[in-house]
Amino acid sequence: MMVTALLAEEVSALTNFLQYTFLGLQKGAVYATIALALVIIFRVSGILNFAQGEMATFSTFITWAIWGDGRVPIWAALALSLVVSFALGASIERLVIRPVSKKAAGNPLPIVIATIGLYLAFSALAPAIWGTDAKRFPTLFGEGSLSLAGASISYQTLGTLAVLAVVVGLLFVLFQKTKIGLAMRGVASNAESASLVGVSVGSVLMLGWALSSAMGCMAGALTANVGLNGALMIAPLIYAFAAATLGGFDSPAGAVVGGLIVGLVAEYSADYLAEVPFTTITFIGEQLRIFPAFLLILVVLLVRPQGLFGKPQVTRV
Amino acid sequence: MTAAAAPSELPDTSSEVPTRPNRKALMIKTVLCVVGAVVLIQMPLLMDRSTTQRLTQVLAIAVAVLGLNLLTGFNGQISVGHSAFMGIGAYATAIMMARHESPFILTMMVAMVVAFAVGVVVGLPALRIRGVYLALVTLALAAMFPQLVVRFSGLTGGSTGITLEDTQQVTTPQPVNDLFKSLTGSRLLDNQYRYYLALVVAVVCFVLVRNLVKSRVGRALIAIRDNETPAEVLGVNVGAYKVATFGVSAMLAAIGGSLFVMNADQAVPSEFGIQVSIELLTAVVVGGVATFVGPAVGALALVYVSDLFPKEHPEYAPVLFGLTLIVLMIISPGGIVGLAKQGWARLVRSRSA
Amino acid sequence: MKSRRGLTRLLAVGLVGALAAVGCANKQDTGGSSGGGGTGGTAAGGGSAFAVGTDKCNDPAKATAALSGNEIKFGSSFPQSGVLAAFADIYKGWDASFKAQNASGGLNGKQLVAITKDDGYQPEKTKTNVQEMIDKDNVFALMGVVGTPNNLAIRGSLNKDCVPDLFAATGSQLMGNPGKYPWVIGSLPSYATEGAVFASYLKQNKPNAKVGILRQNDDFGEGYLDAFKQGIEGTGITIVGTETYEATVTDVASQVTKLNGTGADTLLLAVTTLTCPNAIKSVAEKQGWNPLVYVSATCASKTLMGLAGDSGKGVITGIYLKQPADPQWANDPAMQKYKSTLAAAGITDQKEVDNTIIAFGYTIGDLLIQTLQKSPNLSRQAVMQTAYNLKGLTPGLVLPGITVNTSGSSDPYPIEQLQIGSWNGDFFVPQGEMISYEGKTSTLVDQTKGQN
Amino acid sequence: MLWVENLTGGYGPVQVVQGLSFEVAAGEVVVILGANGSGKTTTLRTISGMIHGRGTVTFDGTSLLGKRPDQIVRMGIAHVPQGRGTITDLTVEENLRLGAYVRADREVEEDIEQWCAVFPRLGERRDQPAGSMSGGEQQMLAIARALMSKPKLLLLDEPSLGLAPLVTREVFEKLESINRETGAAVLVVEQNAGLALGISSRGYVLETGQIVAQGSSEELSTDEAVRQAYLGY
Repeated sequence: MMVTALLAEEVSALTNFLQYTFLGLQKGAVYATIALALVIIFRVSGILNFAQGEMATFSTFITWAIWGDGRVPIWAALALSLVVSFALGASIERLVIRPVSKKAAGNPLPIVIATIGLYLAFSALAPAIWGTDAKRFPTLFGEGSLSLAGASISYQTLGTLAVLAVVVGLLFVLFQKTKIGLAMRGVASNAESASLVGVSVGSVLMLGWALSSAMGCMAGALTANVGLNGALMIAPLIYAFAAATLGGFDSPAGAVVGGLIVGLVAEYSADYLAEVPFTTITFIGEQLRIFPAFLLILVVLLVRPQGLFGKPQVTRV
Repeated sequence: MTAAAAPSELPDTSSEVPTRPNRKALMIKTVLCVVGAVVLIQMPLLMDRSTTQRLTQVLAIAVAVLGLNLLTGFNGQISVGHSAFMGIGAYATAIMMARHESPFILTMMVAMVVAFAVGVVVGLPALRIRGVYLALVTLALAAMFPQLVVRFSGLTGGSTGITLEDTQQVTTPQPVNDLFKSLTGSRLLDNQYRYYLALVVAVVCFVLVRNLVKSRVGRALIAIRDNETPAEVLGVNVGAYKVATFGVSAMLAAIGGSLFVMNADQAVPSEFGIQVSIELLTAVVVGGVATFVGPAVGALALVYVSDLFPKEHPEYAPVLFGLTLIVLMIISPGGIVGLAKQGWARLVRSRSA
Repeated sequence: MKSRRGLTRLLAVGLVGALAAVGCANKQDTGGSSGGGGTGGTAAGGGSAFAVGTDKCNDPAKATAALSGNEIKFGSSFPQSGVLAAFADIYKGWDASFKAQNASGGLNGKQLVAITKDDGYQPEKTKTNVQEMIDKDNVFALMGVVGTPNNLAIRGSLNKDCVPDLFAATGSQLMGNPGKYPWVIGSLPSYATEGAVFASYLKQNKPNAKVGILRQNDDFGEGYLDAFKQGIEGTGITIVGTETYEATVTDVASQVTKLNGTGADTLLLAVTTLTCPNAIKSVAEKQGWNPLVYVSATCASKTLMGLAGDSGKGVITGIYLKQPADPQWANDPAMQKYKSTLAAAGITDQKEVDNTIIAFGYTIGDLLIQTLQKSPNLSRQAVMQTAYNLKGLTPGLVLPGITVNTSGSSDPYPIEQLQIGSWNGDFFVPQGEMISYEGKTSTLVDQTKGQN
Repeated sequence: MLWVENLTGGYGPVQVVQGLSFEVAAGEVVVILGANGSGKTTTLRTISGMIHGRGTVTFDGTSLLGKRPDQIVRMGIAHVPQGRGTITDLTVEENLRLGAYVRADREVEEDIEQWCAVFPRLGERRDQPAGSMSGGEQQMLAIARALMSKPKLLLLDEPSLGLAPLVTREVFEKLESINRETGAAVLVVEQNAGLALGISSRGYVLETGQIVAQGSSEELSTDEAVRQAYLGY
């Protein structure tokens, strides 16, 4: 009798653990996608794009507008929106970042401020155009879930992880197997030398921004089924920054691993640390969900100042 | 006191102009300073109280921006976490004034001490963590501050914040009022008193920071910013300087926070979130990085920017603000002060020619 | 964006106005009958009227002087840019009612004028805006200022300026403290009233409910919790689990997972904005779990409930306004007047007409006009005093049976009656009787909380 | 082939190079001698489009000024920068492959094999990150990478810098044979006059941004001033 009760408790604990793991992985996959976008721009240009999240939100509004409540199939709308976002990212590099970088002559602050300018502009643009009420956005993979050891794993979770895998795969092929990918890595490592073998650094930077923008669009589409409004990416961006920092800002692999770790740690800590350390006192809990993730980062950085996967390097900012 | 202090704050618009000092330039500067001081002092007497309140707000933010400029502009450490230090100052003042009826100046001093200590602790990782990674550690601080406030709602009033009751607010002390009345014949209104209090605090901060930066310490800070290794070779204790700068910078931000609460009679966590950190950084650069007038100009721009855009479509105002920032960075990475310096240099050249 | 933390709270405030209602039956109800809230209406009647004093005013004469000139200016501050700008729609509603009044000759021959400023939901900005409107624009009173901290930021200085802050658009129970802050009055049913109403409903319909609570981690969520706890004292209803979430997050899947583990058969979701549909969807995803779900009245808009899809069917909430989209009211005179008023103000887009935020704005606009008409004269003091001594008004689109009564400190809340409604995919179908806490809300609220 | 006349250039307001004129003919090896700070690097960087210059710089009759570095590479000029500029995060093979970035032909693989044969060390370390190699090996890699673009003119910025004398000698020997076999012209700027003059046909001497002497390599080797300044005897 007691044994069965204990067993049931164990099973339910396992079920809960699995449930939190799935939730953490799903969120982590989104963080990883945005972190990858941040890392790509940072690697090729040393720029921290504060507007990444707001650009992604704007792209998601574009996807939503094309989709038109089912007028166009969502995947077709997304494909079109990815192209638009790609072009948008490229134009931003060309029209905003390049002129500012040229004038800033090595000082990172004006570029930081320019990305903040983009952040402000994009954050207001979508609500101004399409209104501030929350929009319905479909789940890309349909409603429903699979059951695994009592825990449910939704199609959305599986799909999000699959998308992350595909994105990582495509990036791997791009970086390792194509000429332009080689050029991007060359620019990331040594822009001057890359330009001396004939790589157009400007084009590579444009491509980097374009890719990042498209990835933001993808991340937005994975998230927006919770309802689309201008605040869509505010919280995910913070976690993505954390993920990129943890993984190492110059490492795409680090961004992915960092994203998943941050997703899981945030989930577990809110669900477990709330009760564990001090019997009656809730210590971390929901309010400070972000706290353990950042604590982890601080510890990692103190041991490895360049992040888990980053290369030791001279100060860039 | 304000009259004497204000002039020393202004002339720096021109300190780096590569022309030889000449009598005419000096004269223009002096005139500018005197005019500036007179304007600063006369302002609240000429303006209505909403303007006075906004100007007090400018002064509060200017002190916080001054702190961030010391850290980022002069010492090269980017912080996206200064909203938290401002918040520490704000909450120290709000809690002490609301719960213990403490005098404002005392609360500000406590705010300074607490913020300095927290600043030093946050600055410690800077010994090892650099550049973008440090910026993101400070981002964590900014992200967590409002959450901590809500977490400890018993002390902080949670998300509703703390609103000072009439009896707890900063009002004109009777002796000051009497003195003012004997001089001018009219009462010194509370908001005017608050403005002058903020002005005195701000001027003292600006003068102290200016003296600090012009001193041996300041040269060390700048040496560290420009290149750490040679600075170290020259015998500068890089670590100690960096951590101490973090502390002082945090302290200034906290003073700004205290002044903010004095002016607003309220501390709400949402007013000390990441967005504010970003605004402070924006003000540093928009004003002019590593200048002395920059923080004041940046704070002024921040508070008054919304007035610049057409009122018919307020939803587009942030879009225009964003685009303005970008255009400013393309025209003048040195911010408004940089722009003014270019103009000033031209003026001096043409006048003295 | 500065106010992300406050965003959902603000939405909470605004969306209470988005209450959808359908009255298929039960029109016989009046304020008096209730499942446990006591008898309504009595507190408001008789007794000595609440007086608004002017001795603390900087300029008492100004507060008691009757308005001269041929217009009455009202100022309002609310977010007009960014994510929060949805609440500018409240203004559209009351401005339309102003225009209609002006078209019919104004009020005592004076034209009603609205002046608005954008505060981006930053209380500090609200304060500056309000001072500017008082000093420069010379507004007679403030109307429909949005947000709890924003109204808290101005109430102190209003004690000295003695300018009324009428029908503030917040459901915070903190707005009802006229003993200390007589110049501010709220408008929405308070979150505490709602929590108590749900407790009453359970006592009648599910006396042994095991309740799981998900609440936003702020005063909004707390308002529900405290009142609900009071309401279930001494009953068979138990709270089996409480989870919180941060206003910045809309995804509450893990909290719902935990509540699922508590064995709750009833859920009180003190949530708002996008968390509404997400929480509802998360509950529906749990197989073999079909609790009775109550969502905050702030969730009761077609937009938010629509986002929940089929999962939303059967979810209940408290309602107090006739929903414009509901055909039930097509021939209702109040609804027809609403629609013609909007049309006259140039609002003809069906989406806007059906927008319950605009309907709420219209209702408080009407409430303001009726208050002004009841006022013995148009001085600030008289109008404020009238607002705190209202009897039996039925402004705008309030449901049959709801009357607005106030009586100073003992009854500072205009609307304290709610009916439970069940979402059928298009609107909330009323269930049972009007539940009244008329005159009782202040007993549910600890005014010292959050007031330092 | 390369024609430079009255070239002025530098960083910001500082003009490091002040009115240079020189030329390089097809297939020729030309050396520019100069001490630190004389403007050698600036000259090369101006030619390859890294910094802006004024004056006349034409290559096969086309003006180079105002063109971007990548456009100039496509015209047939490869620049091995000072400090070698190997891309340390990429492997040796990837460096070589990137060297062929401007080419669209299908012989890239063969050329990689060829240069790995010419520089056997590179062949041995094909899959290692370039950053893990010694200075001399990196210099070889930088040259091989430059040659992967099949240039008509190779610009070399102080290839001897930081290398042991023996390694330097080897580098110059390779350069000589490359010039002979590929027919690419070479413009090398150096402080190490002995080796440089050994492989070049003509030379210029640069001081504080101006040409102070020029002539055939033999003439320069025997010039008293040059000998004292650059040959040390």
